[in-house]
Amino acid sequence: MKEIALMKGNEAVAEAAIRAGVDGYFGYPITPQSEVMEYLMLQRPEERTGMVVLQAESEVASINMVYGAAGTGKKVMTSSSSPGISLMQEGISYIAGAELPCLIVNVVRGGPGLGTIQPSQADYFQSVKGGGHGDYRLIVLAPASVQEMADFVDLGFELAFKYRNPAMILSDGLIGQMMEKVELPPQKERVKEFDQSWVITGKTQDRERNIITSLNLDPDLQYEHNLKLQEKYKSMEQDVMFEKIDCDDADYLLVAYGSSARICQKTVDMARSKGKKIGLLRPKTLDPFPSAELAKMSRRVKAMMAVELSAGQMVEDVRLAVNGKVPVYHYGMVGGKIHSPDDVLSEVEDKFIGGY
Amino acid sequence: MKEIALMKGNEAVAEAAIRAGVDGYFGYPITPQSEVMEYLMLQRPEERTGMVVLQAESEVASINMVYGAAGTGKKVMTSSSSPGISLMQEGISYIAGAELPCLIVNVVRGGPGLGTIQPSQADYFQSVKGGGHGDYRLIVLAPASVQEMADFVDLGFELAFKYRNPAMILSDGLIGQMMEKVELPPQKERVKEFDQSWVITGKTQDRERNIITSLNLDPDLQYEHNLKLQEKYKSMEQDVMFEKIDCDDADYLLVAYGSSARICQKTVDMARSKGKKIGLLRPKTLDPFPSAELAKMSRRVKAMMAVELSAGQMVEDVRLAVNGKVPVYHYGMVGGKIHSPDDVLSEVEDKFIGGY
Amino acid sequence: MDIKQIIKEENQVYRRTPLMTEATLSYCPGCGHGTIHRLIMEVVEEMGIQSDTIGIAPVGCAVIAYDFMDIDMSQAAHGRAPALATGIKRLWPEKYVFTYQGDGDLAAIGTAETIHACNRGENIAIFFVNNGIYGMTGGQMAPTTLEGMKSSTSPYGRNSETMGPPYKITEMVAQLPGTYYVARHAVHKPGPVRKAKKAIRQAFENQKLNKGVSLVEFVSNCNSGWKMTPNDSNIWMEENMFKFYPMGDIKVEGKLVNGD
Amino acid sequence: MDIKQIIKEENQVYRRTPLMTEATLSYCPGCGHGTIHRLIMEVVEEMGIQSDTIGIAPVGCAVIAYDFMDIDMSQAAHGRAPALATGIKRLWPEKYVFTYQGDGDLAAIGTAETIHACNRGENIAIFFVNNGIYGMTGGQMAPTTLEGMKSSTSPYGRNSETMGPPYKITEMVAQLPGTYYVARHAVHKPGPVRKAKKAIRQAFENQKLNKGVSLVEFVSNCNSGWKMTPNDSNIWMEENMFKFYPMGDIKVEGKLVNGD
Amino acid sequence: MAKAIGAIVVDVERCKGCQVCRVNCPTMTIGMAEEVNGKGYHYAYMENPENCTGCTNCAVVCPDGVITVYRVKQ
Amino acid sequence: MAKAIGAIVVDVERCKGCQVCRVNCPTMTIGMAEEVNGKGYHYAYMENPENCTGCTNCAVVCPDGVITVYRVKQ
Amino acid sequence: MTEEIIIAGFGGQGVLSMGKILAYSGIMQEQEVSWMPSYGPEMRGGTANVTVILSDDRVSSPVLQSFDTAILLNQQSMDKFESTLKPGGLMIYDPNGITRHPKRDDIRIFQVEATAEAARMKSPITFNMLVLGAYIKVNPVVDFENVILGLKKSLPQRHHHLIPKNETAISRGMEMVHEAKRTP
Amino acid sequence: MTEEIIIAGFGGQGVLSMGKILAYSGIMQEQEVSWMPSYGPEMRGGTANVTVILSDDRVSSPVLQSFDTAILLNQQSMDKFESTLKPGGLMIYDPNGITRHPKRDDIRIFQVEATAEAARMKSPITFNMLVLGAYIKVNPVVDFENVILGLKKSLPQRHHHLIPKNETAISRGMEMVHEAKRTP
Ligand SMILES: Cc1ncc(C[n+]2csc(CCOP(=O)(O)OP(=O)(O)O)c2C)c(N)n1
Ligand SMILES: Cc1ncc(C[n+]2csc(CCOP(=O)(O)OP(=O)(O)O)c2C)c(N)n1
Ligand code: SF4
Ligand code: SF4
Ligand code: SF4
Ligand code: SF4
Repeated sequence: MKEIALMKGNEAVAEAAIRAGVDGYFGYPITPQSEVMEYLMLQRPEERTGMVVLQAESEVASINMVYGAAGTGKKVMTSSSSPGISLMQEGISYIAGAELPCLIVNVVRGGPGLGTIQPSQADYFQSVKGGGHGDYRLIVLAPASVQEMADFVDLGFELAFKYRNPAMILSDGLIGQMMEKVELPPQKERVKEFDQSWVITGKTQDRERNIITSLNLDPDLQYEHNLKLQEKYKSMEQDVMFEKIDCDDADYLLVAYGSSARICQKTVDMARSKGKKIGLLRPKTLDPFPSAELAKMSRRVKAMMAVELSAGQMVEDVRLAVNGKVPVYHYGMVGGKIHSPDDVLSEVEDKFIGGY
Repeated sequence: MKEIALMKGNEAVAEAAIRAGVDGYFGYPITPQSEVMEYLMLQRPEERTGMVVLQAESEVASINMVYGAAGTGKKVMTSSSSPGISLMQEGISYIAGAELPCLIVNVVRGGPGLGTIQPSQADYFQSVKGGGHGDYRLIVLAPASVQEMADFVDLGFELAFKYRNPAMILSDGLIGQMMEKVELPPQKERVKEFDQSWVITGKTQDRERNIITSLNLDPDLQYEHNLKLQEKYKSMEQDVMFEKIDCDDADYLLVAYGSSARICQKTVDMARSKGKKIGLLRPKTLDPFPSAELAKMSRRVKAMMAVELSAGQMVEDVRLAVNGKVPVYHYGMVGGKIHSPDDVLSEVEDKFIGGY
Repeated sequence: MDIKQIIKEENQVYRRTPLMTEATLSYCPGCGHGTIHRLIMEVVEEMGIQSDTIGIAPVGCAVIAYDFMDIDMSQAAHGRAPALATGIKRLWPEKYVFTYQGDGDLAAIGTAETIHACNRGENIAIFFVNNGIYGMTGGQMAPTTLEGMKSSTSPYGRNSETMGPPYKITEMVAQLPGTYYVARHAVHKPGPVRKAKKAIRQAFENQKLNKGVSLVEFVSNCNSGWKMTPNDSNIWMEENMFKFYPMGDIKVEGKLVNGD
Repeated sequence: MDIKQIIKEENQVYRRTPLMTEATLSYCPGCGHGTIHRLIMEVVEEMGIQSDTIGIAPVGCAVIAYDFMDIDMSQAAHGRAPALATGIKRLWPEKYVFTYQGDGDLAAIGTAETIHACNRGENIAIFFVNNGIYGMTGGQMAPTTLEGMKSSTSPYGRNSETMGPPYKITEMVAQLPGTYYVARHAVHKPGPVRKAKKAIRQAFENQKLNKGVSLVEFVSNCNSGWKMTPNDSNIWMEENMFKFYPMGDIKVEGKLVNGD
Repeated sequence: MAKAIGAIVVDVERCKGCQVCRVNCPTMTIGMAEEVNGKGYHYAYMENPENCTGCTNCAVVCPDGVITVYRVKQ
Repeated sequence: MAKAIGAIVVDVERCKGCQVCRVNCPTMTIGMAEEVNGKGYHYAYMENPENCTGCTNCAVVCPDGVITVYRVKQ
Repeated sequence: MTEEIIIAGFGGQGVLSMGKILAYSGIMQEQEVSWMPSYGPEMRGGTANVTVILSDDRVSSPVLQSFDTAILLNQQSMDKFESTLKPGGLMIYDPNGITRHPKRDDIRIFQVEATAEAARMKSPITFNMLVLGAYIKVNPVVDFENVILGLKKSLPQRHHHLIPKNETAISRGMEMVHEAKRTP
Repeated sequence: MTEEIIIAGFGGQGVLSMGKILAYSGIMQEQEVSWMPSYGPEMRGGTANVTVILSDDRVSSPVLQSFDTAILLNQQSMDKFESTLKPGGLMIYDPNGITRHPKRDDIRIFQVEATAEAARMKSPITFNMLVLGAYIKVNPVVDFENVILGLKKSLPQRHHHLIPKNETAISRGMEMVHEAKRTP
């Protein structure tokens, strides 16, 4: 039987984490995502599944608790919002360098600095280009509904373990704070057996000691390590995910993820009802990015527009994918303000005007 | 009379800081840039100019000391290397959001994580796309010599105050650790008069109180603030700086900054001596990026190659500038290894082969 | 006597200091933040140092303290106010510099900055509002939350076994040679308010001596976070918080005050 | 007696524990890090807990401790070893978890993580090597550098006025209810080495009790940073460091040891 | 019945009705109004004006600083 | 002259010549070799083998753990 | 069918939970729903609003600029949201405290004196249920039974004893609601 | 004229400071110079090397793969850098401790017994000056006077009393250097 609930996106992440058999959550309060830890604490997860939930002294501490715990092969995660995620950048770079699986949830708010607590998508660059130092990449998932907030927890861990790489759910205050109907996944068992080829659970007689590190004092080794990472990142492309809405006959294409995609969905409906052939491509994975699909689409549509709650970040990846084939416009709001479907529609009519 | 010295890049930064009349330096040791603070401490700058030099308890503390002090209108700076700069990302986003001038020096080493202490250019994205949260930009200067390490200190402050924006010198272990002949600038006086329109030096009767903040609880205000920031960033483009070497008759163009540009310079010489018409465009400012110039060049050359000590970061900005007009290749080393001029040359011969 | 005859300019014995701005305080009804703000501004007014005072607002309910205090101020990143204050004071040693911080700010994320500013003996004042909770973000557990106390992240009460016991950072920094004056006060009643103000004055006066940090902790209420009426919260505070966080001087003129 | 008759398997009274790997230590000649490594591994060997022990290497000279200790280990970010240890121990409460940290790592950048792990009473061991300097990065001043001591960032000697006085974090965390055992030792002479080993053993044994943090500080030399020969540095250490950082137990079975 | 020598003026629109002044008034001068102000708060007022001694206790504890106090010197 | 009841074996190639063992030997058994090992260090050796009591002091203080100690039970 | 609703008022009026019950009611009749609140410290003592969407199809944008229904419970909300109603849309408001009444003549306007009634019932917490009743009377997008089911779902177990009281209030609201008289 | 030099040896042999004096000497005769060391903890007790470039033109790449001159002071350096000399290039080495002598026949090879001489002079710290003397004798890219000026510049004032001693060592190195005998 389906288990249906009405939940906030943040609560869905928390409930899904318990059900995914997550072993540990380490976090620090920050609006608009504090409900994640609050919900967990209320659920007594140590009784429900034995999951550990700990309020750390800071985001720096939480990401490093995750770093430590991830080395043992267990499923561990943290969540925060923009300023807190910035504080985690060193730790994230370490985790990526050490090739550890874990899940980081960023419920983005408007920046820069303390900014506002209203929704934003201006941490795209930080997430996909690497806010930390060095040539690393995250797996970045962009939920556009409360359902996906729940579903991407399990998916995030699956990909994180598949590639031994940190995964991030890049959400925002809108998806985090809104409630929707959500079908809850069944309870998974917490994993009891660990892949002894790399985890640090105590060296036994039958294997060599395992070491978790991102350091190679010898630059040749670090070079090799980086090449290996780059190959891994390339291989991640096989897991690219996106949704196409009304694309088959579209003359013009909107590209949007997360909350902006939801807004654009309505814009597409409105435009279609006016007889305008607009489609929407919604990346579900931002890293890997659906560049190949966009390149393909660029042979068919007349122009594209990236719509995002930022001054123009994802649009660069759209342009890189399209490589000059068709014009790529950008439309966005900055600093925590949200565009309405009508705003997007009038921009669409303005920019794509030649087509109608 | 010219004052000539043989110095490490790191020492040149320190000496130039004293001579630029910098008021405060706050830092934390990390290889390969610890000489900056060591040189300063040895110089007794409190006696030479009254400059304050303080070893902080961490990079988080240093960037926040800079944040505080920058609000008073004085010239303040810090320096670090990759992992330390990652820790500063929250602070940098605050400083950018609060529109404060200051100088941050990043002597990049190989990542990700603890990585290696050898030179790298893999923090390009972090510097120009915003390693911190929100839609902010830094002024990013890329010195390619010890002379520029010295010169860009003053230049960095000039631009930082012009735009009330943090400036970054993006260097690397190679430029930081090498010694070259450097012509030292004359000693500047430390500034005694402060622009009372924004600094926090104590509210006097003749003016309203000043407030340094990056917060706007009202999203409309934060929106306006962000629009203003975006306009400012656009206006910064007037200060784009680059150097063109052997570009006039070039069929093929290398694009490289900092240490890679030095290496490419030799590659160009080697190629030219073989009769191959290669040129080099060296951005001195990475943000603003010489996109317009590259777009112009793309009408003349047959192909471009971005050469950088990374898996491919600046190359994206080259591609965005060129927008598909000509092929743009990438050549780079990862994880702290350095390509030699010969390495680049053989890549050039390989990729640009059609031309010869 | 007729009220009209009493309410005359020359009979005025108390008015809000003009160093508090006209803006309505953003705090919940009955919250001690407002009183502490006002006391600080009264001291700045009385000492006549408005033009030499620089304040640092934290991340927390007091995040926009600069809207209420008519002095130059900088907002800080969460926990980093002592670092900002260090940067400012080092470059402007003749100014009065203070931070205003909550318990989450000062004793959780800002622990390192607090301790090292205190250890270096920065010549600043730290005003530390301990309401046992994270007010701003909706009542989560703070390092200072009492054992058994409920919060949104300890909904069944703080369990010291798993969450650690409440942390008395004030007593800890008093041990450092860099602190010159450390005291704990409250502002829920007239008597305590008057004492608290003296402590604030002391903290400012000390900056003339250049002898290190003056830290004044205010045990205060958060009726929203505690889910009580203001007066109930003040009573609860006296009965519970004061036991664990006793009032009074902890360090005076660089010397620890022993006994009680 | 003929040496050949003495050097026989059955007469062996001391050999390097096989839990130290074959790799040559990366430390400078005479550096105490090596001895401390070995003592920890001897204890793990003697307790027979190799398969249940997880170590955390810091950022500092001991950054590649995992190359020398034949146990599962994780390298940590600078200062964050107690956070890593917390993450691990919370999920694997039955394992022995220890951190190995220098003074820059533990008492500067890692202050908050150290204090909060100690305050929460994580059931871990912290081995803290205090050599009064940042060895790895070339001899910069550490929080523990003595007054007047020269380092590459205090080339004219540490000036407590501007740089703050040396910071005794060990005494500070001993005050926290979350620490169960706190002691200070050295490894420059046979007697101290034997005592230090007992302390390490204690720290491991304590993890069976689940009563909180065991922290053992080792005052050690950094002859490279101090620019002395190994033996001179050990003498200098006894004469200078030990005065400020006295040897012995500070907290035993959760109780502070008073007097000396 | 006491003879008033003091009086308070409450800035009604800024009062948040928290009642901290009321319980801290030693002479029980203060009451809370039946009506609400523009923000919906039952504001403080001198319920028993004759009691007021002008001691300023209410004013110093008022978190919002909305009380001005007058006292005649005798 | 003492009768040796102990002996040490130094792993010459791993010895760093720090001399910590030498000064901590209560019987002055240890000296430093004239020659250097492969890393250029003057390594430790039993200069006065007849003195060694096998007390293990040298071995427990050797930072590089390069000394093995033997003692005959008497 | 898609119904796009804005509910706005003071923080303490139960605006968010009314929206939540409505959303749950939608779920009870197999609809797709979304509930998008205003959030953050600006709500402290200030205003609160929530956008609720009930639809037979997948809900697209949870953020809207215009609405089918506006339920407005104080003057600020009236000022802010009157203009956002679609032509032909529905407004329900409590006239208590309202000094500037709605002006639009291209919408349907209803009043419910919920403040007064809640006071009369000596049960201020039922205020929002009175309003909810008014709404489902005028626009029966959700059935009464499903509202009660939604109510049960959204109340924690320990508050279930309050359900009868709330049920009464909803019915009362359904009775009380009336078309607003136009002031010309 | 551009001279690209690699100097390599043990950490304690004064490799870096020798390079620095050479670079300073170049500056004294108005040349452009660069000095690029290996750095980091791998140097602890290990090997050190520095690339020095002297040029009449702006120096392009400080990182090189091949050199005009290699000054090699231990076996590891010999193994690593022999092959990096350009054809016709110059190698100077101290045969002390060298077990595998250079094999190339397309370069010029000189020896200087600097270790032995420094021991004879009971002045180990002059080791690198002996080598420097050898180099400027075989390839006089910098004048003797400019080397002395460079030496002055690179030594801190308090060490200036050591200059005569170093001067002597440089001269001695100039005398001592000799072409290596080829072992067939
Ligand atoms: C880096 C970062 N982490 C978390 C937050 C969210 N945050 C805002 S205020 C606050 C805590 C406030 O509590 P406290 O310092 O006790 O002050 P109060 O609000 O109780 O006055 C937190 C965690 C933030 N803004 N930045
Ligand atoms: C974030 C960050 N900051 C700074 C450094 C550079 N760093 C490496 S080790 C170290 C300090 C080492 O000192 P200590 O902890 O005392 O250990 P020791 O080397 O003396 O054993 C520093 C500052 C770093 N790697 N990462
Ligand atoms: S939330 Fe608490 S601390 Fe914040 S203003 Fe309200 S009562 Fe005061
Ligand atoms: S630098 Fe100091 S601490 Fe590091 S290995 Fe050498 S002597 Fe030991
Ligand atoms: S203590 Fe060890 S490393 Fe040092 S000299 Fe003795 S044997 Fe060699
Ligand atoms: S075993 Fe004892 S007596 Fe023998 S060499 Fe070692 S320290 Fe000296």
